[in-house]
Amino acid sequence: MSGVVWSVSAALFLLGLAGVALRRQLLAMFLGLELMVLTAALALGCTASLSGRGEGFVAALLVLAVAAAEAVVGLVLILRVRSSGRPAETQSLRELKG
Amino acid sequence: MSSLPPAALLLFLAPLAALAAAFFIMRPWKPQWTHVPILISCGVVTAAAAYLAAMVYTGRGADVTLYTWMFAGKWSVPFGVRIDGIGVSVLCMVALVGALIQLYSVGYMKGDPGFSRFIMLLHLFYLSMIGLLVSNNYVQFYLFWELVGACSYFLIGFWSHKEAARKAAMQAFLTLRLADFGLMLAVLLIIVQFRDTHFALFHAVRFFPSMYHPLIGLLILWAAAGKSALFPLYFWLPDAMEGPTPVSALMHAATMVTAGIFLLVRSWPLISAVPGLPGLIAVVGAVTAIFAAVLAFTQTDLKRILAYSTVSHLGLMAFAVGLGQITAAVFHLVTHGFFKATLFLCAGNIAHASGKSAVSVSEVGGLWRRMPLTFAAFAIAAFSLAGIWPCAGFFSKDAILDAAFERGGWAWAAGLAIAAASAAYIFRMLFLTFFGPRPEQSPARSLHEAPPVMAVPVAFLALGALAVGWAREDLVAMLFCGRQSAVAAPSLPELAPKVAAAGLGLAALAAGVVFALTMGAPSWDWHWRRRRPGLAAAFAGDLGWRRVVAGFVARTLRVADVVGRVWDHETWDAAIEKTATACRALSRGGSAMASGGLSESLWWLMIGAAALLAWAGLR
Amino acid sequence: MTQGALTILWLLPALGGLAALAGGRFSRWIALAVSLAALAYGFWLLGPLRTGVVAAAPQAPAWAFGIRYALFCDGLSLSLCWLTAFLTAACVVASWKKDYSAGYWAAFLFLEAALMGVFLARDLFLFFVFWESVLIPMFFIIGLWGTAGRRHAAMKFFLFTFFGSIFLLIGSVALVTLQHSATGVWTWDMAQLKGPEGRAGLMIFAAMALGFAVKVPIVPLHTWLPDAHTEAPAAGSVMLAGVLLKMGVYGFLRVLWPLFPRLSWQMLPLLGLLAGINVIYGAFCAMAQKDLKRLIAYSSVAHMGFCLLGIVSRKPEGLVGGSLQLLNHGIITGTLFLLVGFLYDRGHRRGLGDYGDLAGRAPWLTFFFGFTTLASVGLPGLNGFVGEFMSLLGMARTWSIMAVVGVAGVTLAAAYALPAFQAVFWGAPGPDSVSALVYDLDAREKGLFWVMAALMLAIGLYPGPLLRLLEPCLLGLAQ
Amino acid sequence: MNGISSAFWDLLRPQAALAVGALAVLAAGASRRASLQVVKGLALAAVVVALLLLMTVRLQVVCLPLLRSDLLGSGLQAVFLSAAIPLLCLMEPADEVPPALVLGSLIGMGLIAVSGNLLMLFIGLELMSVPAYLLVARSRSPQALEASVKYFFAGGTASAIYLMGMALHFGAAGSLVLAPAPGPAGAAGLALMAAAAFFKLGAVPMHFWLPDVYEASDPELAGFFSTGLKAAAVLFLARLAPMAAPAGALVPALAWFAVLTILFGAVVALRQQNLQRLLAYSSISHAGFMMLAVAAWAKQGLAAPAAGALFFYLAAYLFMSGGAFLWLKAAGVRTRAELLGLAKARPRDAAVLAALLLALAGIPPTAGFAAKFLVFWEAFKAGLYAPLLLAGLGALISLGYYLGLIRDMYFDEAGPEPAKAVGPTPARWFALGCAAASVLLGLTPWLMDWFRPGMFGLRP
Repeated sequence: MSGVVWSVSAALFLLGLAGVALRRQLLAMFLGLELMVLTAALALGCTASLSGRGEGFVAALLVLAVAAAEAVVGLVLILRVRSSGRPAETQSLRELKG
Repeated sequence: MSSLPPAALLLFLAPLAALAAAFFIMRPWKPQWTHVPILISCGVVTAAAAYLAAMVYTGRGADVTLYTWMFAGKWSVPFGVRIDGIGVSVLCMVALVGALIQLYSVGYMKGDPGFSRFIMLLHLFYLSMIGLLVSNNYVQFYLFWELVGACSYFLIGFWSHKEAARKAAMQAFLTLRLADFGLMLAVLLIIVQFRDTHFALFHAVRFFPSMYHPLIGLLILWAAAGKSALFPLYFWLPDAMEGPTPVSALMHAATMVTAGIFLLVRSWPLISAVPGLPGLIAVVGAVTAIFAAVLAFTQTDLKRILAYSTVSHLGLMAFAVGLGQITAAVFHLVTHGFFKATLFLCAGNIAHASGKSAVSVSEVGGLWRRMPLTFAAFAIAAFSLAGIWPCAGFFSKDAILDAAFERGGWAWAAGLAIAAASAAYIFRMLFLTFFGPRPEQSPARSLHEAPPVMAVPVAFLALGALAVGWAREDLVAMLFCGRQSAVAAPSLPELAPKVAAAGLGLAALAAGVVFALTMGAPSWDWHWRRRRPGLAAAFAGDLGWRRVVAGFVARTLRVADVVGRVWDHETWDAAIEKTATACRALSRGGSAMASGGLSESLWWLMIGAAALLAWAGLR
Repeated sequence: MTQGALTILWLLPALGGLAALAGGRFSRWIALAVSLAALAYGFWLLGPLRTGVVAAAPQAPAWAFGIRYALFCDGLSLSLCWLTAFLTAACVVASWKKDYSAGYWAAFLFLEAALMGVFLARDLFLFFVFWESVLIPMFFIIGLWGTAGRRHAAMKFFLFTFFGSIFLLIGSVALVTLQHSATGVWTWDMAQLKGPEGRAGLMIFAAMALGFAVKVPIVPLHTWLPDAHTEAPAAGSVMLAGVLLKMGVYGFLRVLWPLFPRLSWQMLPLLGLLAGINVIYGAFCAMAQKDLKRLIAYSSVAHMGFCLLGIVSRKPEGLVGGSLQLLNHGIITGTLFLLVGFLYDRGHRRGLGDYGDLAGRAPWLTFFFGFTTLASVGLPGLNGFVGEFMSLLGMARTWSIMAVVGVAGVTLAAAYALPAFQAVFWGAPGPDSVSALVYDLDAREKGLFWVMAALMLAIGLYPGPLLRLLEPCLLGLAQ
Repeated sequence: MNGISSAFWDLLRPQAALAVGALAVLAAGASRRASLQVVKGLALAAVVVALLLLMTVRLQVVCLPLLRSDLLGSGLQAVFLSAAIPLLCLMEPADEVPPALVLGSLIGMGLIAVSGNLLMLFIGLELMSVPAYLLVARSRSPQALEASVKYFFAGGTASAIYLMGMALHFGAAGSLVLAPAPGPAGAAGLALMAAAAFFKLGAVPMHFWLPDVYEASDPELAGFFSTGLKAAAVLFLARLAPMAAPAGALVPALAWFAVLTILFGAVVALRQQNLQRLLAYSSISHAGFMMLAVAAWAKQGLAAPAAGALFFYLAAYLFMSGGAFLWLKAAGVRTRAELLGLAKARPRDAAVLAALLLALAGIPPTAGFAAKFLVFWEAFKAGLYAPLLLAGLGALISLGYYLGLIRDMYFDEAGPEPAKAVGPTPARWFALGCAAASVLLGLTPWLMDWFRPGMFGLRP
């Protein structure tokens, strides 16, 4: 598992993490989220190809499928927030606290 | 030990039966007749005491255990009866004087609303005093010792609506408790040391020296000092005069206060085994006697004069014990019981007649015409107290003076000083009360002779004060015979004429001087008080000793306040409650962290993941 | 005495409690019947106890946990069960006239059941479960029917005792686990458990002692007591002072002494010192109180100090005296709290300055209060003295300095008890005094106190039967 | 082939039943003819059948590297299946979707229970969480949407972190089987995966989503989350435990995070006014105790009694916490102020809540105490002395609000706005049942002697 794969996937993962943590719009955060998941899938795939163990590919594929399902739900929620008249930003989701 | 004489049982059963009858039958049914069962019981007890005295006189004592009171493992404490020389001689005096005073109190307390309560309390005291005299071991002795203290609390504070009576009762009980601290600790140490507290075993105590010995001796002295009002702890007795006069007569003159001396006599084998302790007792006795006599000389209230006189005579008895003359001490205890009771009852007659509970010197004067019988009784008792020949006091005081003479040196001087001082204050009281009213005095119109039910007991007691002295040899015989007499002490010395003459001379001299002073031109008593008010105030405050006591009490209460309020409530308890408020503050902080923001929760999630990563990295 | 016979002793009040809950108007009658039945059954158990069939052996060893439902009973447990049953019956009679809901009577019966459980439990886990479940009924008694500050007092009482029992739980768990690692057998049976030696043993002893100390209470951990006593209803204070404090000392006697024989003897200086502090500290605090119930609460701290002195001394006199003092203190302080309760029912005030000169208005109340105060002060001839004297004797034979402190405590007892009696019954009524409201005791109340007074006098003058009951089971613990 | 298929079928019978149930529910809903009651009945039937089938699952069966089952897995499966029963009975869904979502979530939890490798674990995790996001969104409270968005983003991030951990693990170990991975990469992977597990459990610093979700969702749903979801999360963490090297850092970390969770949850719950939020923080505190139990279990090399303690804790918690939320639904009470003086107005309801609160507080003779006692015992046996003491302190602090609620109900007079609305009667029966169970289960320490593994047909 060469260092190149790890440095790339780590960088991408941190990029996605930053996207989720720092952005205010929900959609931007969602993109960050998807980036993180796909980076993991990428890492799995590359590792599998390098080590020749087929399991990694199976895992990557399944991860993609599950991520897709998750994405659907995420988008639905963001749309519901928009349709309820609030801007799709973290600031509008402040009522529950304490 | 011979089997238990039935009379000894009667000593307990009669009063108990009378008290039960009075409390459960007479009080609800006919409160004004409660004294009937009580007086019957007094008669029975006096007869039983006489029978036991005769028995001991013929040489048959008894020391029997009724039942085992407390036990655990190998240790046990019996509840028993011990009839021996010392016990019985004092028992006779107490029984007789007690009976007469209770008869007197029926008349004295006739109109009082708490009449039945008073009679019952007095009889409960009577029972516990008798129990004290015939108990056969220290723990049982301690039981009656405390019971007597409790009765004195309720009797001094009988007129509980009077502020002074309440304070006096509290002071008396707490002082006695302070003294009982000594006795309880002494009893504990005796058990630790000797495993058994029977009086019978103590005459052999000299052969088992132990480190606790001096401590036990000192503690017993401390206890006796409290109960018999010796120097450090005497101040409660003059204040105890707030109680009704029969109480003062019975408890604070004849019986209760002598319990301390009785304890010293009972523990004499133990005390004599401690080098230097008898000397200390003699010194304490002498100091108390002289100090109290001087104070008695300066008092204005009749009963307080007699109270200080009692303190003085108790000091005298302790002085006798200190000198090793046990028999003289017991003999004086018996005679003192008679003449002091008479003096008190005469004072009671005066107070009863004048309708007031406390009579000051300026409210009497020239009473010999209006109250002849009281005057006669008072005179006999006064002569007896001063130690004038025909009366009983002469013989017992003379015995003590002989012992003091033999010891010589400071003891002899102290003995003479006490003899002179006691004659002085009693004659002052006699002249001021009964002889021509002084200009400053204004006797009440209503003063007249006491009714027969009060006059008869006074007369009997006066007779006793006169005759008891002559029974000197029989009393000595009784003290020594009776196989149980554990007293290994010298017998009564013969009447040395020289010593008797010195004593009598001093008494007569004092009488003359006092007569001159009181009956002289400027009636001396009021004269010096006007000229030197500061000195008068000093004497009233027992030369500063009362301030010392008040200081001690105040300091104790301050410590209690610091411990109880400042530390326990405001510091320690507050600190514990503050942990709760700290939790609530933390809780406010914690819930503030949940600011509701979505990004913040994600940051915390990443921080958590980072922490776990770091932790994994550590390994 | 089979397990079944003992189970009835605690199950009867428990079921009675359930019946009382459903009883509605008749719940006070159910409470009276059940408490008297429990008392009678307790006395009946004396027979089997005498015939020696004391401890039924538990069944076969357990699979993996060692927790068994095992009860046992000896003189000490039976006497404490008597005390519980007697005081519960007294509480029921004392609060008869008051219109309490069914829950009140049920709570007392549940409390009695839990207390009986504590005194009968042979299995350490069962002991702990009963130990903690005592808190629930007491919490409701203080909280629901207490006086003004009841909410705070109930919470403080529960949290304080729970804090102690966390250490007790961890100590027990540690004890059993180390026993398993030593002998390979899982058992929670107090008879078979043995405390380990060395540092681990010391830590377990300290933890469990802390759990018991909160209940005794030993001074630094006592601040829950005055609040709980002041705010609890009269009958609640009776049970609180009368029996709950005894659980702590019973814990020392039943768990710590047998399980750590050598270690508890080495801990004598510390425990003796704490007991001495308890006596003096309690006395001085009582002197500073202005509220009658707080004063009696602090006097309980002092009295429990005497029990501890006796028990810590490990001498036959001390052990038997300390155990007897548990019963005596239960009776005396129970009576005092009942009297204060009746006073509070009439005058609705507890301050020392709020009354005065009651002697004229309520002679019987004065008589009984004076009588009980003398017993509490330790007047010989009444039961307070017997326990105190034997405890002090035990300590005198072990560590005489502490005996001196104890006797000083006896002296101080008069210094706080009598001024209180005098302020309430003899003192001159102050400006806002409520003495006018006070009327004398009625027949029921007088009857109750005659029983108490007779008991005090009887134990004071003839403690023989009780001593014979307590002695055999305690001599084993003597050093 | 039939060997694999029979083992495969053997293990997944309950999940199959749920799947069939879910399809039936969707079909019934689509056909517009069946009423909502029928839909709920179908879902309930599916769950009950799944429970019955669970009994027949043979333990210790391994099917490929994917699936295997053990006693703990089956036990917790029973817990979250029975947690769904009250939810399905009491929920008032607008249409057939929520019951289907619940069944879907249950299938996910089932997969976690039987998963043998990391991938299957991930699939179960997602299958459990995604329906949960939607269930929260469908709740009636105005902030439901906000809560579900927060839940989604937090859950998504956690899943992403889990995937990264899985990738690291795969890189280090070369396989996805639940076995320790050598080297720092493996440890890092495990750490990330544990972070995801902590998130699902609601351990402190990753807990901020939990109170919002529990407050916003309907009481019965919050009840299901606190019992069902938490049981699955514990199982998820338990599956990761064997991967921790015995001397590894995961167990001490788990213990100290557990203590932090217990104390933080207990302290913050003291001042909560909304009852569901209070119970949320209380469930965080209880999650801490479960983490302590898992740590003790892992430290003792996966010993059976420790697993028993963990299972019992969750079983007791099912009745206590589930009962508490169901009581909120039954009594129609939302804030602490409404509880004031409730005992006088509705003594029976107050008594039920009092029993549940005493159980939650862990006061004998309730099941809560037996659960806490077993966890304390196992923690001591595992040598986690300091965490044990702090856990005890946490229990003491938690008394503050459990007894505080009882005090409000019993010792105070009715507040300005007393609770008037009363929920549906089945909810009251469920709450009563849970209260009775949480008290009677307190007897288990004495019954444990009879409990042999082979007793309920669960062949070891």
